[in-house]
Amino acid sequence: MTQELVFLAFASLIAICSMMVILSRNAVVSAIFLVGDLFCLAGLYASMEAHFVAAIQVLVYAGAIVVLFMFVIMLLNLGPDQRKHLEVSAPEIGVLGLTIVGFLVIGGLLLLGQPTGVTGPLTAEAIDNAGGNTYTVGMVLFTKYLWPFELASMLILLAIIAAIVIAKKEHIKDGDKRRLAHG
Amino acid sequence: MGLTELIEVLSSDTAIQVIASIVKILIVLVLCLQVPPLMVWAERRAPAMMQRRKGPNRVGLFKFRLYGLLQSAADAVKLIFKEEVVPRGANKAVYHIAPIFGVFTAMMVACAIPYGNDISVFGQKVSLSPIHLDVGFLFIFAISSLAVYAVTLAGWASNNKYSLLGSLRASAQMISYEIPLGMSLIPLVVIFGTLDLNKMVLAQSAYPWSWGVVKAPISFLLFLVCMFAETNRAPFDLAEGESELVAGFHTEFNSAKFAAFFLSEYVAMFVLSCLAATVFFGGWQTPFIPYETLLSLLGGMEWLAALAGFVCLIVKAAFFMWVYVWVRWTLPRFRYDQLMSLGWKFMLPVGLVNLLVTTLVVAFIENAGRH
Amino acid sequence: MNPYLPVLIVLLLGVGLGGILSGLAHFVGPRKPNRIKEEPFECGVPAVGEKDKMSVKFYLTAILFILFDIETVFLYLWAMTFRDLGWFGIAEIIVFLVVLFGGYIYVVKRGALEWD
Amino acid sequence: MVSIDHYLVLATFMFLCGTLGVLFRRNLLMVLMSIELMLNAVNLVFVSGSRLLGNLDGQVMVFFIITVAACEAGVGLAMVIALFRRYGTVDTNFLRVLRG
Amino acid sequence: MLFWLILFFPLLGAFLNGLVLRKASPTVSHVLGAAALVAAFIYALITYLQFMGAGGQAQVITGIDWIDAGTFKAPFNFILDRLSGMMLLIITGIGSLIHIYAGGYMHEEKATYRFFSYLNLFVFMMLLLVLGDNLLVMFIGWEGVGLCSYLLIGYWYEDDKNAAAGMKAFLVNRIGDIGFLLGIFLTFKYFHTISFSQLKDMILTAGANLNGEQLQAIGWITLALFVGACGKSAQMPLYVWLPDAMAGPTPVSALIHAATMVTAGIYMMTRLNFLFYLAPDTQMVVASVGAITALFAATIALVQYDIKKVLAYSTVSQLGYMVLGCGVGAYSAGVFHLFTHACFKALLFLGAGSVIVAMHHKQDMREMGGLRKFMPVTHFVMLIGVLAIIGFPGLSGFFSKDEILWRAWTGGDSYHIQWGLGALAAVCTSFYMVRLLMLTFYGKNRSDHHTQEHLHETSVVMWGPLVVLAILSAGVGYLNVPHILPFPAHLLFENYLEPVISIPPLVADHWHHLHAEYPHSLEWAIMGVSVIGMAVSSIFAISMYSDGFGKLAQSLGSVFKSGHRVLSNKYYVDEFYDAYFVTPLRDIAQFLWKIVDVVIIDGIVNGVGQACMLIGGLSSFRMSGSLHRHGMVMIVGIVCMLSVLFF
Repeated sequence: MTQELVFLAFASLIAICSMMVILSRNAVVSAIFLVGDLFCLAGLYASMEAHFVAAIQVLVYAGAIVVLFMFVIMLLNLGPDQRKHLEVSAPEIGVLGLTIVGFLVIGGLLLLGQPTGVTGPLTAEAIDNAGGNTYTVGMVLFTKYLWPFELASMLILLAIIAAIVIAKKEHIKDGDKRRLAHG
Repeated sequence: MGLTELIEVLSSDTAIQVIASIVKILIVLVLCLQVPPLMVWAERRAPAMMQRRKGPNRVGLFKFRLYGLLQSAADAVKLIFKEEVVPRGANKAVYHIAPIFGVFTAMMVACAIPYGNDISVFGQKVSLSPIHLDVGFLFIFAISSLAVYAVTLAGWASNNKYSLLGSLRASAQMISYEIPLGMSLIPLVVIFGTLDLNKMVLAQSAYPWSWGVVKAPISFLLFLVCMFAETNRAPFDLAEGESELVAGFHTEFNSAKFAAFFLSEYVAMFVLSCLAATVFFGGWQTPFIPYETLLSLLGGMEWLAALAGFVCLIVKAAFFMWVYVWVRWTLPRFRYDQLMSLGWKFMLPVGLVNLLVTTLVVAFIENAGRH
Repeated sequence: MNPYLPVLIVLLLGVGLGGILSGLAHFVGPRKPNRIKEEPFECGVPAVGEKDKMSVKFYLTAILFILFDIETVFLYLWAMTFRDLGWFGIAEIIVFLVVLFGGYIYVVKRGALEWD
Repeated sequence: MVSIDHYLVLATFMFLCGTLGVLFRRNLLMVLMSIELMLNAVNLVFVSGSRLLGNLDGQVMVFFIITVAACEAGVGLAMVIALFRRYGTVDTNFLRVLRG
Repeated sequence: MLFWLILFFPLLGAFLNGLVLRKASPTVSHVLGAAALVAAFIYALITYLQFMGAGGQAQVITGIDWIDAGTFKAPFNFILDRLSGMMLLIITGIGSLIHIYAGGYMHEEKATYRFFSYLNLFVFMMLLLVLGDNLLVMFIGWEGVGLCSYLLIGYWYEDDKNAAAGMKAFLVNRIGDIGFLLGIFLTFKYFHTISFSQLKDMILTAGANLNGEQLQAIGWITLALFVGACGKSAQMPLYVWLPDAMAGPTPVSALIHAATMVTAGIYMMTRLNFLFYLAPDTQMVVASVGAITALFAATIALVQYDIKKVLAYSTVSQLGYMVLGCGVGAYSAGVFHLFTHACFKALLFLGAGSVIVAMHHKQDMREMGGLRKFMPVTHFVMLIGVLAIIGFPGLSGFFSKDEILWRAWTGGDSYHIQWGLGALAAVCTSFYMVRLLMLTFYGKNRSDHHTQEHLHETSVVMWGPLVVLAILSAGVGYLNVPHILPFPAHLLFENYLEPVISIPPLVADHWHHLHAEYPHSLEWAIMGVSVIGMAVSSIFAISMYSDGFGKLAQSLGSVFKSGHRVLSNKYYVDEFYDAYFVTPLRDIAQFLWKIVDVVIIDGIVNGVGQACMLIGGLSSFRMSGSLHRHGMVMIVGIVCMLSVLFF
């Protein structure tokens, strides 16, 4: 009962926030809704006993990645979108319809196909007995996922280098500005 | 529903826990609301003391002046009843939300501090930190990393370039020092092997030589510096830099909204002080008197022991609050480039090396102990 | 009782408190707006120029923050398990740190942390 | 009882929102945010799957996805900044370098 | 675990020298390179002692999975047994000495980081080759050492000749490698495994159950593998690269082209001895090739003037002995000769290097002479080296070479010819080695005035390793003393290798002579023949070259003018290859390049490209460049695909 209440509350919040993210005209407002979205997701994770992932979700996603978005929005200092409403052309309406229908179909199929309910050894109680969620996730990460873990460091290294190389170009030639493409 | 049934429902295990947690939360919230007035008072009296002047001492209740303690209360009332001026061109919605971010993050983190050892209420074990999670440590970091939104959004929403610059500076500073802050506490996790703050306090015991500050002194120093930087306090208060940026990100905020920022800043300071006390100075442990001894001295009354622990923690935290004030009136302000290079080029590598050295020492000691 | 219940309660109370503080003046304080009062505050000098574009340094700081933040998270996870992983775990994390430290050195060498 | 279907449907909805954002928002920043939405939908599936199947691999995957998302956001936003400097806009209506 | 450190240190040295310390001074790269090897040697020694202390049973060390595709498995597993343990010590031990020496030899070079990086990498690859538990890991090492050899031969690549020599070594080795690869493929096809330990178990336990097809396959497998060995170990007809490989720095010649890499073929055959025993026909081929190579190279060496060329041909000839040893089934004798040869040939090369340094990089013996006065230490160690290689009784070469010849003789009537060739080669060996010694160190000095002034003994960094090697060359022979000689312990080495050498029961009859008893008189006789031959030809050489090119030498040269010319031109083998293989191949390549590639293939490729451009240009009006249009098309595609998947 409580579980369902929690799920319904978070799910509806997530649904609303997700829609607001893509609907609000102002990027900052979108980002705020994204934070709300992430926070509610963390709540859902917590209700599924994934404590560590919930904490990371808030710490890294809401506390770092969206901050980066905020910084860029402020850096570029964009106003809200100028258009009053979305300009959608005829073929785009077709695609929109197709996409929505496609997702509805997929959603329906998901509801129809019952999962096989294979139950692995690590139930919530087993995890608590083994030393808590964080500890167990850590053990899995550092043993079974040893190579992906080390590769993650390479990925981060590359991202650092790429971000600096791309963003830190100081001089822009005038000629480049003239090549500004018009739609 | 009759009275007996109500009592029955209320005395069920879950109900006790829920009621207890609501009571705890309310206590902590009230406590937090007391922090800013007291600190404002301290921040006025302390420099007065240092500069051999009197400071505010007039406002009092009837004939009792209370060393001007009620000046803060008067300020608070004044702030609430002032007119609110929303600058033109501001993004209204965001302008109204920004202070909320500050307040709720500060409150939430304050609730995650263990204020005492577990006590029994009607046969139920009740933890004395309102929010008691296995991942308490990470919870504190996660929530406090949201505090940066208050600053960023406030600066952006005011439609004032100085505010925006101030908020960018402040948030860049906060996020920059979040890394060394985290880095400085990892050695403690390595040493105590837990992310649960109360377990960490228990592991430190009542004797100062087993406290975190003795086991990881470098961590403590790093943490101390980060404490100042994270709260934008002197000597790292250049995000407010009156002479260049008017007052930083909250230039355009006044009346109760300004009070909200005020509140959240001081609560954040309080929380960091509590965290320092908890992680490095034994938290609620009474120095030299182990909890069991204390309990037997007090005739087995757990709540008295808990109260003693609570007082100990508050005293320790108060010391750090005093350090905040002390440093503010002692050290000059940093330059922004100095601030950034201190954080990235000094604290971060030192934190890493500290972590590695601590790890190796712990590993060697434990290996030696095993054989 | 679910340990996250207090989190929800605090969240509600905190947001409520913030909301009250944020909205209080709206109801309690006087409201006499005028043009001059609503000008953005610039020390009495008329506002000049558009909003400046901010330095890209802020962005670089933020991206570095993200990446090192993740590193910290990995470290927390490792600090929890290091007793059971033993020397193997230490070797693992040292490799991880060495790689990231390479990135750090690149950042410093590239001058991305110079504020001048 | 909340079954995995609930989570899957919620995730599908999030993913749909993300997809629509990518397709119909003209602001590159919004496009990137929509991508974050899609990633989060996937994360939700992973966590609920991890709970259903009773192993932690799903949670570890989320961990890696967050790492990847961080890198993606960093590099993607750097590219947005570079584009903005070069063309003075982040509106995809005006960024049609690949035009035939 | 210590074992991994042995592999790790050379790799680390190569990495640091090659990638990190490119700007470091030569001293730094030398110290680093040598230190890596010494460390590896120490760990190898410890590992070896532990291994032998535990009884010396073969053990497989499990590494990481590499290829795991269906039934084909090639993990990075390593085998540590008596054979690879011994090779481990030779490689790291002699490698260390040569690394130390190389610092002195190369100290005038500027960019030695490259040199030491390659050298360290070579050692790593060699260790892979030796330690690998399956043919594929061995093949990696095999190719790796080939690569390092190529890089080091062409170390002074500014000179076209050196670069060409490197290329030649690489290309000739390719021919052998094709054989080796074929062998691997065939092995997997017929035995479904390429792991040495599994293969051995299979052959030895199920030996009797091998069907005819498999037995026949073994013949082809061993032949293919032997082609590989011919390439790497410079046997007829693929030996031509080795003499040219002397273009590289002398330490390289010593380490790669004398002591270690070229013995890879012998090592491989010994590792797979159970297969080779099953294929008597292949063994016959092996023995014949070995014997012919031994004599062939020895005759060429008789008339060379370049000091390193003489040593190069002598190496080819000695490798022929080892191959002969393997061919007659006496693997332990072959490996023992490998061991002693590694010692004395490294010594000879390094000594020659010392001479070359003193002579300001002149290698022609006609300009030397009388160096004994100037370089007493070098002279002394070279003397020991020469005595060892010619089989002077009591020194190492005597024991190892004699063992091979003895086994060849007792191999049965069919092997008597091989014995004869080998014995003749031994006679030649004594002649040209003594000739080398006489021309270099005795008689009058024939160098020009300038060189003469600067003649001096080289530094301790160089002669230190020489002394160590000299002691080894003199002493290691006593590890395998035959029964007939009075000595406290006989045939230690053969007993040591006993667990590695295993004759499958199926062919035990065929190889019975390996364990048969022979009259001592026969053994005395065979030994006597060698010693007398050696003595006679040595005395002959001394009398001919006691003072440079004396009258006797000149008159002999003019009498056998045509023979001398043929020998000086190395039997015109290079010219033969050039005319019948290289030129036609080049013509075909020219045809392929000019006609097939440029006209036909490029035409097709460019045509396709142009057609695409044309079609693209025609259809590009549909390309709006809009990100969203692209995204939409993608989504439509995904939705279609998912629908197909679901229904």
